Amino acid sequence: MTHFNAVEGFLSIWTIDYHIENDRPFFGRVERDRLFCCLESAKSELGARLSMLTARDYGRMNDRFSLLVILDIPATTSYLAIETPLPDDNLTYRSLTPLFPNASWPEREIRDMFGITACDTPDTRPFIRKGAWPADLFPLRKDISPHRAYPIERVLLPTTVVEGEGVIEVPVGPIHAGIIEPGHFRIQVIGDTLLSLDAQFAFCHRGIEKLAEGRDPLGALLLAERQCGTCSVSNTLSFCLAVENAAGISVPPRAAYIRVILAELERLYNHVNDIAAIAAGIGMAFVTQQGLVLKEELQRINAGFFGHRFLRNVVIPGGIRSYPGIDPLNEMVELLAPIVRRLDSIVAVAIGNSIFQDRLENTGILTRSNANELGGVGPAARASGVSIDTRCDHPYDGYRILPGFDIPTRHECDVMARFRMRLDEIPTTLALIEAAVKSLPVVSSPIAATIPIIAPGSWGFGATESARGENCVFIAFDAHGRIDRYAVRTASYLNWPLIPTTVRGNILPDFPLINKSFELCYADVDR
Amino acid sequence: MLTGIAFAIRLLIKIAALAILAPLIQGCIKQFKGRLQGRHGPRLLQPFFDLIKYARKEQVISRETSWVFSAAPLFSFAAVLTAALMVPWVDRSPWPFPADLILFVYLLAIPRFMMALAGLDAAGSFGGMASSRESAVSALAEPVLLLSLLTIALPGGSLHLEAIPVAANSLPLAARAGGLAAIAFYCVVLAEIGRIPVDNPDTHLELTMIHEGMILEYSGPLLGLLHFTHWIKQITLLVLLFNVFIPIGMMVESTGAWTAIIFSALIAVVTFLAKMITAIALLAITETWLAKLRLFQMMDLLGFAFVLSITALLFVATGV
Amino acid sequence: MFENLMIAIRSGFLTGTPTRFKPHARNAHGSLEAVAANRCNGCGVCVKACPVNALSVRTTEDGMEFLFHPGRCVGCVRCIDACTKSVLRFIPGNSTFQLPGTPDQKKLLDLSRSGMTSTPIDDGALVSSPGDNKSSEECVSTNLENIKFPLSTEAYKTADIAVLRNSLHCRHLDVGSCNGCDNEMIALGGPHYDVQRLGIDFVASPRHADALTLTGPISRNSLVATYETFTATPKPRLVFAVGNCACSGGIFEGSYAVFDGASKVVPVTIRIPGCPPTPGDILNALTEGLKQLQTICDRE
Amino acid sequence: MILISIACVLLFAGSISGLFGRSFAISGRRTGAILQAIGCLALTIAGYQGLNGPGWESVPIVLPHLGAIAIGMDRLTGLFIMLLGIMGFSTSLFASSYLEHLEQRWNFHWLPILYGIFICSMSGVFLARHTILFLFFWEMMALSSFGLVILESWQERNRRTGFMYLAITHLGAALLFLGLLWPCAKAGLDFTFSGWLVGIVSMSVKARFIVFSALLLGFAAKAGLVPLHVWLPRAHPQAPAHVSALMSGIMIKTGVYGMMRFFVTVSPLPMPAMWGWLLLFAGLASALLGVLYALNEREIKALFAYSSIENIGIIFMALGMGLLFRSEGRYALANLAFVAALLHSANHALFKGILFMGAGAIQYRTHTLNLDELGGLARGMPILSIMFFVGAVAMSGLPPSNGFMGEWLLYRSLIAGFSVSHLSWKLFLPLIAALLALTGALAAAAAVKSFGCAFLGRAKKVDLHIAPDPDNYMLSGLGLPAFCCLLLGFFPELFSQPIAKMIAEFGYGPMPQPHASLMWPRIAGTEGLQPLLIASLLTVGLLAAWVVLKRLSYRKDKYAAPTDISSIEAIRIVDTWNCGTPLTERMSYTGSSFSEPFLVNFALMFSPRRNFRALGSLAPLLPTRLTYAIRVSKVFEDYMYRPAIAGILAISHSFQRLQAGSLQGYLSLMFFALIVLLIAAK
Repeated sequence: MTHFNAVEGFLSIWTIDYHIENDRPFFGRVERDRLFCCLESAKSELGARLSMLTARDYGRMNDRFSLLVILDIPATTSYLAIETPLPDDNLTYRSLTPLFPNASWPEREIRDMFGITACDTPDTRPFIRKGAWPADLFPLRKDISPHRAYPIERVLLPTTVVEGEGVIEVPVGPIHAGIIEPGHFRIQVIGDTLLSLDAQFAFCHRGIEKLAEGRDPLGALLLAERQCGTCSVSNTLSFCLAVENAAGISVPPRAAYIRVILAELERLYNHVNDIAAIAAGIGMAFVTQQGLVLKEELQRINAGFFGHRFLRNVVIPGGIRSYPGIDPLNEMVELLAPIVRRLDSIVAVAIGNSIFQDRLENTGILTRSNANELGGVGPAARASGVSIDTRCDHPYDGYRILPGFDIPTRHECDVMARFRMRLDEIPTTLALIEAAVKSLPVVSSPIAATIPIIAPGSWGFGATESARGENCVFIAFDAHGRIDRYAVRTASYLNWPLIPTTVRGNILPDFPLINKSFELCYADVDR
Repeated sequence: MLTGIAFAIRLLIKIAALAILAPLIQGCIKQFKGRLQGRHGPRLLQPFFDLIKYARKEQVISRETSWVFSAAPLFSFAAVLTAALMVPWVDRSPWPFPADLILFVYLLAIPRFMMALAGLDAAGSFGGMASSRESAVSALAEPVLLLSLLTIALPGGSLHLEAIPVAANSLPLAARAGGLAAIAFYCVVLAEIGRIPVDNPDTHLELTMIHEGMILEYSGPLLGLLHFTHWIKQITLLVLLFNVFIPIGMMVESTGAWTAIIFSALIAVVTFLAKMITAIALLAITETWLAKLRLFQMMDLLGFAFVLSITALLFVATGV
Repeated sequence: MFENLMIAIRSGFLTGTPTRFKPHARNAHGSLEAVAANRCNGCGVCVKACPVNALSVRTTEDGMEFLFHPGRCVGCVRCIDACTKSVLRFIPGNSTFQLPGTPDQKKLLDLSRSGMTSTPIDDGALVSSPGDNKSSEECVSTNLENIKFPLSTEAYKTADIAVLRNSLHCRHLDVGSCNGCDNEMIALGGPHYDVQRLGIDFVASPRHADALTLTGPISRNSLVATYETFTATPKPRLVFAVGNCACSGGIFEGSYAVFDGASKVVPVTIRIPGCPPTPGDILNALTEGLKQLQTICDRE
Repeated sequence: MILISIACVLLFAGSISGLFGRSFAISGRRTGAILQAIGCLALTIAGYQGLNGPGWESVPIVLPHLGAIAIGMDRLTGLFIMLLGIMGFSTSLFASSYLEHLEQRWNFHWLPILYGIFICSMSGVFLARHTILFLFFWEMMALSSFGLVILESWQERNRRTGFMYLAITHLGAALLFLGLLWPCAKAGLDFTFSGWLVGIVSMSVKARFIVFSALLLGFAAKAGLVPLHVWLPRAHPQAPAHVSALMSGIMIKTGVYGMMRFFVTVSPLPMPAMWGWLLLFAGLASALLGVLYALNEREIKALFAYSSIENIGIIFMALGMGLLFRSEGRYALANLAFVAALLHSANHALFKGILFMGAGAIQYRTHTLNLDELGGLARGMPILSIMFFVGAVAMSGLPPSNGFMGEWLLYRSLIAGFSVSHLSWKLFLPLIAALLALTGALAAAAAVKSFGCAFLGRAKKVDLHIAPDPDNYMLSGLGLPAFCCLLLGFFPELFSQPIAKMIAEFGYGPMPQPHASLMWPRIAGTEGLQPLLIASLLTVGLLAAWVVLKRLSYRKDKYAAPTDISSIEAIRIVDTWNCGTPLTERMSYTGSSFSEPFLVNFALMFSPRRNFRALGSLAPLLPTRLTYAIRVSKVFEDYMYRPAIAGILAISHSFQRLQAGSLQGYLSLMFFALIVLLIAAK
C-alpha cells in the first residue's frame, strides 16, 4: 500500500490530472515541458522502467496529438500511463533516450508514423519507413488513408561506421540465408572480429496498427493473432486483456485457466524451438533435428486439442472460443510429460558435448547493467540476473489465482545461461499447465463473457508474458466502440537493442548463435 | 605403346569411377547422416539429380566479377582431378607419371587459392569473409597434411603415393605411428572437405560459412562443377586416408594367371568398397557426434593434429 | 559418448508418422466444404460473418452461388459458428494448392438450381474489411529505374520441370509474414516431414535456387529486396506463394504497407493457401504441385 | 667480354640520354630507357653464354699492391648475369613509361644515372674475380641503390629508411671487408679469389670460423635474412617500382651469389654441420617471419618486400641443406640442394619482378598502394591482372608455375635428409618440411591478399576500378618475366640443366643419376616431375571442363517467352547477391580484414594491441562514434633493434658525460688506463 501511496504522491506532484482505478494502470496527464523531469523523477523515485512509448492522434481539430508513456512500476502490480498533449504547432518533445535508452526506437518510430520529433535524440534515422512511402507522409495520422499507393525508393539507411583502416561492413539481410525473418544488420567488422552491429527492421511492416483502426475488437483480433506466428497467444491475450480492461470486465474462471494453458503451451513449443535453434547455430544437427521432432509433436498437440498449430482462434475478447473439455486436457498433460523427458535426454547430449559447452559459454555476454539499462525482459534478461516476469509482476487471468510458481533466474549472462534458462522454465510451464488443468472448474460455467458496448473514449492496457518476455497492448476506442488506436509493444521490440551490446567484441560466426540465444521475432517488432 | 594404352584405359576407368563414386559417396554420407538424425535423409542418387539440374540452369553472374570468377572453378577442377588420378584406389602399380606426394599436396592447394580469389571477386563481404577463413584454415591444415603423409612415406623411402601403402604395410611400427598420423590426417581431411568440426556443409548462415561462402555467387553449370570438384576432393582424401593408413586388400601384382589377377582384383574392389562404406559411416558419425568448433579454435584442432603427426614422426625417426 | 546415436535409434525414423491422437477441435487447417447443401437457405449470414471476404455470393440469373476463396480463408470458422443450419464444415487437411491459371475461388454452394433467390445479401457486409481496389498497375508503381512491374509469367519447359522434380532447391523469402508460415517451412526440414528425401532443399543463396518460397504479403519495405532476389535466381525458376498473405495479401490486404500478395510483384507459379498452411500442405504442393505443373506444361 | 662492355656503354648512354629529358622531340626518358634495355639484352646474352658455354676470364690488370685485377665469367656468374639481364631489360622497358610520373621531380635526372650505375655495379659484383674489385662493386651497388631509395628525400620517412639501409648495408660491408681481406692478407696480400682461397686454407679453425661468420653476416645482411632484414621492407617500397623489382629480384641475390661463391664454389673446405643447421634455421625463421609479416602488410610493395625475405629464407634453407649434406659427405644430395637454391633464386627474381612492377603499374594508375583502398582493378586492367596473377601463383609456389619447381626441389632435399641416420636429421628435416608447407600456404594467402584485394572486388575509393591497363611498354616489361615464369614452370630444365652442370663442375661428385637410389628415381634436374605431363593433364582437364560447360550452358533463348521482358541468355549479368541490399564500397573485403584471422591465429607473433572505442553521451549502449585502431608489434624491431639502438644511444650518452668531464677526471682516467695496460702487459 505504501507503494501505492508513493505513486499517488508522485502523480499528484507532476500531473495535471490523474485517475487511479482498480485493475487499471494509473493514469496521469503531464505537460510536455515537464515530461522529461517527470519521468526522471519516476525513474529515480519509483524505479520505473519504460514499458511503452507511443503517440496518439485524436483526429480532432485542436490538441490533436499526444504522447503516451507507459511505465512499469516494479513495486506495484500496476502500470503507470502518462499522457502528454502536444501543441499542434510544435510537434516536438525532449528526447527520452538519455533517460531510458530503450526509448530510441519508439522515438524514431513516432517520428516516422506521426511526424512527432524528439529533440536531441542520438539516432534520427527512420525506423519503419525504408523508402516505401514519402518522408512527409505519416501513416498513423488520421487524415491518411491506409490504402494509398506511393512510389518506392531504394534506400540504404546510413549506419554508424567504425572509423579505422580496413574496417568493413557486412550487410546481412533483409533476405537471410536460412528460413529466417527479414531484418537487416549492418555489421562493422575487421576480419572476423565484430566491432559493432546496427539492426534495422520494419521489412515485415504490414501496418497492423493502422489496419486495426476502425475495426471492432473481433475484427482486429485477427490482426493481433497474426502479428507474430509464434507469439500468437500472447499477443492475442494482451489484446484481449486490453479490450477487457477498456470494457471493465473480467473473464470467467474457466477461460482464465484455459488461457494459462494456452500461454504455457505456446511457451513450451517456443522454448523447445529455441533450444533446437541454438543447437542449429553451432551446427549440432542431431539436437536440432530432435528438437524439431519435439516441437512438431507439441504443435500437433496444439492442433489436436485446440485446433491450431499456433493456437490461434481460441482466445477471444471476454474469454475463449472453445476448449476440448477436461478429459482431453488430462490426456494432453499426460502427452506432455514424456516429451519433456525426451527433451531432457536430448539436451543432456548437447550439454555433455565439450564443443557445445565451449561455443556457448562466455559467448555473447549480456551484462546485467546493460539488460537493466535497456529494459530487457523475458528469459534473456532473466538469464542475466534481471528477475522480471509479467506473470509474477503483473499477474493476469489464471496467473492471479494459480498457486505460486517460481521464476528462475541465472547469473552467467552468456549464451549458455540463456540456453539453460529455457530449460529451467520448462518445469514451471509444465507445472502451470498441470495446475491449470487440475483447477479447471467442472461446472459448466460460460467460457466467455460478453463484451458490453464499450464506452466512447475509453482505453485499456494489457500485458502478458510471451516466450520472449512482456508483450503489451494499448487500445483506445472511439465514440462508436471501434478501435481508435491500437499500439503494440512486444518483448522482441524491447530485447532487440540488447543484442548489439551483447555481440560487440565477439567473433562474427558467433553472431548467429547469440542471435538465436535471444530468438526474437522480427514480425513482432515490425508489425 | 602397350603400357601407354593400358595407362589410357586405366585412366579412363578411374575417371569413370570418379564420376560415379564421387557424387554417390556424397549421397551416401548425406543419407546416413539423415538416418542418424532420425530422418529418412536424401536419396542416394540426389547428387546426380542435382548435377543434372545444375547443367540445365542458367548462369547468373555478378557484374562485379572479372575473369577470375569463371576461371576459378575450371582451374580448381583440373587440379583436383589431377590430384585425384594420382591416388591409388585398388591397385598399387605405379602410374607412368609420378604421383609425387608434395605435388599432391600442392595440387590440392590450387583450388583453395583459386576459390579464395573467387570469393573476393564478387565484392560481397560473405565471399571475402569465406576466403579469408579458408586461407587461415588451410594454412594450418597444409603442414599437417604433408607431415602426416610424410610420416608414413618416409620409412618406405618413396614419396610416390602408390608406393606409400607398400611402405606402410612393411613398417613394423606402422600401426603405432600410423594410428597417430591417421588421426592427424583425418582431422585435416575434415578441414579440407569442410566437414563438421571445422565447417558446416549444411549451414544456412552466411556468417558462419567457409566453403559455402565462396560459392555463394555461383550458379548453374559452374556451381555444379564446383560441387563435383568438392566431391572428387572428398572421395580422394577419403581413399587416401584408407589406402595409406589401412593398406589392406589392394592389388599388388598384375602378372600371373589371369584367374589370380581377377580374383585379386575382385578382392581389391570389395575391400575398396568396404573401406568407402566405413569412410561414409565415419564421416556421418563424426558429423552427428560433434558440433562446429569456434572459428579460432580450428587452430587448436589442427595444432592437435600437428602434435600427433610430430609424435608419429618421433616414433618413425627413432624406429622404436 | 554415443547417447545421441542411441536416442536416434530409439526414436526411430519419424518421417511420415501420423499423429497419435485424434483432433478434438472443430477449427482446423483445411478447406471449407458444404456438407449439407440442401439445408442452406441462402441467408448469407456466413458471408457476413467472414472477416476476410473468403466467402462471397454471386447472383446469377436463376439463383445464386456461394464462392469460397481458399487463398483468403484464415480458418477462423466464424462462418461455421454463424450458420444456424450447420451447412458448412471444415475438412481438416484438405486444403489444396493452386496452379497458375486456376481460379482462386471455388464454388462452395450452387443454389441456382434450387431457384432460391430469396434473402438479399447486405452489400455492406462485404466491405467490412478495408480494401479500395486500386488497379495493380498503380499499386506497384515505383520510381526505381530498372524495375518494371508487374512481371509477366515465365515459361517453363516440361523437361525442366521434370528435372526440378528430382532436385528442387528453394530459397526462402520472408517478405512480411508473421513467421507462422516460416515456422511451418522450418518444420519441413525436421524428421517428421524431411523434405530432403524428396530432393527438396533450402539453400543459402538465390543463385543456387530453383524456386523462391514467399511468405507474407510483400511489404513495401521489402519490395526491392524481393525483386533483387528474384532477379538473382537463375532460370528456370519457380515461385511459390506460401500462405494466405502471399496468395492474396490475406488479412493485410489493402494496407498502406503491403502489396496484396506475391503475384503483384513476381510471377507466382503455385499458391499454397492456409493461415498458415500446415507443413503437410506445403510438402504436398511442392511435390504434387510440380507434378501437375508438368502435366500442364505437357499439354501446352 | 665484348657484350659486357657494350652493355655498360649502353647503360651509361641510357643514363646520359635520360639527362636530356624533355628537350628533344623524342623523349629522353624513353630513349634512355630503351638504350638501357638493349644494354641489358647484351647482358642477358653474355649471361646465357656464360651459363651454357665455357667461362672466360679477362686479361688481368696488374696494379701495385693489389695484384691482378680481373673479371671473369663462369656458369654461376652467367646465371646471375642472365637473370640481371632479363630483369634489367624488363625493368628498363617498364621504366620507359613508368618514369613519366616522376619526371616532374627536381632530382629526376639522377634516377637513370643511378639506375645505370646500379645495374653495372651488380654485374660487376657477379663478374669480379678479385676481392678488392668485388668490394668496390659491392660498395657501388650499395651506394647507387641508396641513392635510388632516398630519391624522395624530402620525406622524413624516406630519409630515415635510407640511412637505416645505409647503416645495415655498411655494417655488412665492413664484415665482408674482414671476411674477404683477412684471408688475402694471410695469403701474402694476394687479393684475387684464389689468393683468398689459399689464405683460408692456411687459417686456423677459429680464424676460419670468424671469417665465415663475417661473410655470412655480410651476405645475410644484403640478402635480408632474419634478423638482418629490417631495412628491406622499408627500403624496397621507397624506391621506384622498377628499382624495387631489381633490388628484390637481383640485388638481394648478390648475398646468395656471395654465399655460393665463397661458401660453396671457391671453398673446398668441409664445412662443419653447424653452418648448415645455422643457415637452415635462419632460413626457416626468415621464411616464416617474412611470410607472416607479409600477410599483415597493407601496402602492396611492403607485402612483397616481406615476401622477398620469405623467399630468401627458402633459398638459405636450401643452401643450408647443401652444406649439411656436404658435411655428411652426401655430395649428390648436396648438389641437389644447391640446384634448389639457385633455381629458386632465379624463380624469385622473375616473379618478384612481375609483382613489384605490377605494383608500380597499379601505383602509376591509381596513385595508391594501400590494399585497404584498392580493389576491382581486374575489370579495367585485365592484361595486367593476368600477369600479376602469374606472379601471384608463382609466389604461392603452386604448380605449374616456376615457384613450385624451386620449392619442390627443396622439399626433396629436406626429405632426402631422412636417409641420413642421425636422429636430429630424421626428426627435424621432415618437421622443417612441414613448416615449409606452412610457409607455402601462408605465402598463398599473402598472394591471395595482394592479388585479390587489389584486383578483385570493389575499390574503397570511387573511380579506381575503371583505371585502364598501362601502356604496352609497361605491359611488355611485365610480360617477359611472366612468360619466363610459365616457361620455367613447364620446362624447368631450361635452367636446372645448366645449373646442374654448373654444380657438377664444382667437383664434389656428380648430380644424382637417374635411378641412382630407390627413393629418388629420375632426379637429375627436375625432369623427375615430368611437368609437361602434369601440365598437359591440367590443361586437358581445363579444356574438357570448359567445353562441357560451354555446351551445357549454351542454351540461348531457351526460356524466352513472348511475354518476357528480359531476353534470356545462357549467362545473365546481375548485381552481386548482397542479401537484398545495394552493395557499397565498404562491403568489399579489405586487406586488413583478410589477414585478421592470421593475426588472431598467430597472435603470439604479432601481439596485436587493439583499441576499439565507442564514443558519445550514451556511449556503450547507443554510441554515436566508433573508432578502431590496431598496432602490431614486429618481434625483431621491438625486441632487438629498438633496445639495441636505445642501448647504443644510452652508452654514447654516458660517454658524452665523459667528454664534458674536468681535467682532473681525464687525468685520473688516463692513470687508471695506464695501470690497466700495465697489468695486461704483464
